[in-house]
Amino acid sequence: MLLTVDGVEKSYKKGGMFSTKSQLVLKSISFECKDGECLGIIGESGSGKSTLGRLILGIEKPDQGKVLFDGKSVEDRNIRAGSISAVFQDYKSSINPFFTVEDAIMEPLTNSFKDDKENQFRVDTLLNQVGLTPAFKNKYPHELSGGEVQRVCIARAISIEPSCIVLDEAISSLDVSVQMQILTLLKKLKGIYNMSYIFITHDLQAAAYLCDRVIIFKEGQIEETVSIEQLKDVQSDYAKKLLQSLITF
Amino acid sequence: MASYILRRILIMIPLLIIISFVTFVLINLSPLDPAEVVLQSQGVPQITDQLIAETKEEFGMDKPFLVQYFHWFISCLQLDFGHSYVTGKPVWSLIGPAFLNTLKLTVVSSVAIIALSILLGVICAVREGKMIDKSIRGVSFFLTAMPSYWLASLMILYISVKLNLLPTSGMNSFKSYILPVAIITISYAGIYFRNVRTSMINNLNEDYVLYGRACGLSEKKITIHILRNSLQVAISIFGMAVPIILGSTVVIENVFAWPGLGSLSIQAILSRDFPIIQAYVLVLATAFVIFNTLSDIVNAVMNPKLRSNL
Amino acid sequence: MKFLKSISQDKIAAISFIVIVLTMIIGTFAPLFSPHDPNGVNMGLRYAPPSLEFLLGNDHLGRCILSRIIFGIRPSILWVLGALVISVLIGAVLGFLAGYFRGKVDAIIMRICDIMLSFPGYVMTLAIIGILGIGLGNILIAFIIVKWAWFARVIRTSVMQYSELEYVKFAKSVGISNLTIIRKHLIPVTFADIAVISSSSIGSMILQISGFSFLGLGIQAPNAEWGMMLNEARGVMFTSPELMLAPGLAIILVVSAFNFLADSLQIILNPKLSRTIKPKKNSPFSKIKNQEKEVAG
Amino acid sequence: MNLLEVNNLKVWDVNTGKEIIVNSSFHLKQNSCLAIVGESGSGKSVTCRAIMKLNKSYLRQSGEILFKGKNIHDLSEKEMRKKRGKNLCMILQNGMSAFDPSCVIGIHLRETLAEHFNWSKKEMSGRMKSAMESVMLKNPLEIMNKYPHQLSGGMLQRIMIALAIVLEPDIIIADEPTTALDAISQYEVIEQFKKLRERLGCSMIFISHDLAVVKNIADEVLVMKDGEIVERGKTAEVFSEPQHDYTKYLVSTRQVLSNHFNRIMEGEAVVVNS
Repeated sequence: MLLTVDGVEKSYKKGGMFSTKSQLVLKSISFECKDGECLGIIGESGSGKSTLGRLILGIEKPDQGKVLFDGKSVEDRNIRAGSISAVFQDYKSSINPFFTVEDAIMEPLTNSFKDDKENQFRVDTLLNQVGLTPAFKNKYPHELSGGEVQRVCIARAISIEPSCIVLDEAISSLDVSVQMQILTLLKKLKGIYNMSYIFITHDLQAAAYLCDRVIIFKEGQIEETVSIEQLKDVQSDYAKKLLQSLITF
Repeated sequence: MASYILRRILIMIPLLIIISFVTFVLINLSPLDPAEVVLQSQGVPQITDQLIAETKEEFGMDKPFLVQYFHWFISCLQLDFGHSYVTGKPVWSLIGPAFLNTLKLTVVSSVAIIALSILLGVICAVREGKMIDKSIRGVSFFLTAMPSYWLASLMILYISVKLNLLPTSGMNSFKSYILPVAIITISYAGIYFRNVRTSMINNLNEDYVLYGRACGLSEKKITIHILRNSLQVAISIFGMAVPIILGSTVVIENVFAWPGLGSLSIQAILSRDFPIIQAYVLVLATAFVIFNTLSDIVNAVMNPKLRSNL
Repeated sequence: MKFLKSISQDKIAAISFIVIVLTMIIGTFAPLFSPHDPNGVNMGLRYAPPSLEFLLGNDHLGRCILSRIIFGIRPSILWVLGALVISVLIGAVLGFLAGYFRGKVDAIIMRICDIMLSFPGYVMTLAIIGILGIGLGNILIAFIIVKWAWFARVIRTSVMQYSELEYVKFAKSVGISNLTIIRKHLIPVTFADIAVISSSSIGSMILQISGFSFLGLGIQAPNAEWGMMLNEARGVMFTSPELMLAPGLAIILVVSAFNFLADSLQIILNPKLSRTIKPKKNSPFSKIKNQEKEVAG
Repeated sequence: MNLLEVNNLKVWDVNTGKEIIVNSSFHLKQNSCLAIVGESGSGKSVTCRAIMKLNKSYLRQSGEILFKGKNIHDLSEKEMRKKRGKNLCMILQNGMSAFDPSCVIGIHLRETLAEHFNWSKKEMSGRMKSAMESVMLKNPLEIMNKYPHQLSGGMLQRIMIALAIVLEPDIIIADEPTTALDAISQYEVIEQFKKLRERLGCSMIFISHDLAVVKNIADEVLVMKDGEIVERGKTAEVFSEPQHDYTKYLVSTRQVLSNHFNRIMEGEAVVVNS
């Protein structure tokens, strides 16, 4: 078992300094993600799915429960290093504006592998793999389009050959046609590296395209977990309504 | 809402206690022995160890620190801040009237600042990037870079002495207010009108302005909506401005010989009259906290989004 | 280098920058630049108008005004800059600790800041001067004590905003150490913010300190300081008002240069701003000028 | 007859001289729904705002925009204002920011109606109430006394539709009205748009980047790219047999996703991630 989320809860303070209210964002969440599995987490904005993403990545600590990676807590950054990685939504801020594409990809690489020359070579290979050319190496993020930035981010994420990548709304701020290119790319890379994906999104169709299994999330709780083949036979009311409301092409 | 206001007021109590404690500690951090200071400021020619011991006993300085603080705190609650080292008069009889005078100057100036800032802010925002906007901002830049005491001195020289239009100093009639208020307004309005301008311009770019126009609302109605929203920001800024001005009229009061806290405190600092300094800090810090709380409350009442979050 | 290049494209910023650099050079090497001894009394030249030898004339004691202005740069500008740098450094260290690590450290630092900030800055400065005694050194110490909390607060906000950015989140999630993240990702971007904050506070600090000197709380005679010179000129204001001119204009020139530079820096150092022109909302600086410019000294 | 005719519309930025709309001509027939699709930055929104004459002041426009045969460029600002809302009604993307955050919703509605009709206060509330009920908003009177932040995006969107119902405009211009919504509200809002067309029989310009939504609602479609119209025609035809390469590309990428999804929903055995 690769990733285990066990009874996780998280709440945030609401309002200003003088407010005592707090809002429960996640309520006793438990699930598992197997090696090489692609797990979708579907939810509307504000359903707490992005908070869950941050907890899985160890950026935040849960109030209760555990997030385990191969049985060890992800809060320890040495557990995360080299085995877990991420791609985020906002492509405008996903690369340090002072970094070139090469710097950005090298950052996790030098953290995991020390051999500098080999790393240089890896950057070229990675850029090719995500459909860019090595000529992109010296560009700055503001010179790239949204789709190109996301490709660089994917290259950066796979550079350390992690066993799991969290994709937090990774395609949501892109144009629809570019979304499709990125999805195809992700599918291709999965074939090469055999990583597992945790694909957090509000777009059920995109999730259905990429994932083996989806968790339907509502108001901080898991409504239903269903494998893609059984998607048409969902049980819960919310999931049924969600499927009904889809406007298909 | 009521519970928010109550909470906000209740939280002032520990804050004020901490403030009083810090004020008390501050004076005791002085590198000089307070008893020695007393004797020095009374002009005692020869300070002997015995005299120091006697003075200590007289002022209760031989008691443990916390006991001293407690006594002082209790008497402060009764507006008894002790006696001036120099003149021996009760501190409150000096601070009280002076505070009132400073408050008068502050209130009049604040009203002038608010009126001028809103006027200029609106003009500049509506004419953003045009000549008038640029020139107003340019002039304000130089005015804010000008030392106010310098400007004040020049005004006294030309308007009061050479043209003999206004009194040079003191606080006798409404005429005495004109120059100090003008100077304070000039040095502050330059900053605050920029705030009004920025928040108006931000609002002009909001979607609700576009939708209002798309619905055919008249420009007058739209301007009222924009003003309403930008003034919210402005009000909270002004709420902070009043106590800041209250605490910083020192220089202007000094130039115009205004019988306020500023003049009193400079005197006290020069003669190291600690009880007065202590009371001065305490009174202004209290006013500062009260005004800040008030502006927070007004802000919360005005802004529906804040209000419903409480 | 990039910084100098972008500054040279903005005329006002370039001029301001040159004025400031020149002032600092002249102040640092004051003995080289000043034509006379700033404290040399010459009763024969009292109130003398400008001449070839004394370009700005002489004061009520016949001292060379130009030399006094040049030597006055040190306490009026350079020392103030020093005090600013120290309080910004204190503020930056605490602001980074609080803003990056959050949690208990944050809570403690912020509570202390809250208490510091619940005293009106000007009053606190006066009180500290009252206790320590008058003198420029004490004014500067008072300034450092009073200002750091405010810098810490603003820098914390800035650090917190940047820590939320996706590239910092990425670096955290792939297990890069906190020190590396702060060094490589946060310091470069917050540096711009810190530069803007500091440059916009320096103008009001110069004004405030000259104000204290004007009141006679600062540097003691016969040393030259601009506010002090104005204080001396005030004594003879009605008979020779021209003595107020040179130090007053010197202050206005330097303070406006700093203010203009601060404004331009805000645009230059923020690539987003310069492209869209529309000011960034909720920027940590929006409050700066209200809180900071407590008085035009 | 064409209700709206746009001939050689050009929009450019005065500061940079950049052309945002190169040269676009199109028309809107009575009772039809025209969709403008394209990716972000293709000039969809600018086109609509040009029709309303509501672009930012640094954008200038030229060409002819004929509304009922009359060029709106010849109208004075005052005459144009009378047309906005009453004849040309706009619906924005983000309801949260489209209403003044410090006023209750009702104030905006009442001010708008007062601008165009001489109705009494009671009549206004009455008409708004029934319009809001018809777009499935419960407790309309209560909603009118709420602030925008107290309502959801979907509700605000439906309030804008309800206002359009009362105003009975000739043309409704909807600028990405469903983009900011979650799936369920998106569905509900689209349903209301369809009903609105049936009910008022008005013409509509519908901007979207979501081809599925467009296919669902529009009769005709314009495809824009970099400020130019690259393809136009009946929705069904454009989507089934796209001519221009760009349209082909847009349609085909969308189809991959849909086909995959439809196969899953039809229960065919899908080879998932071979």
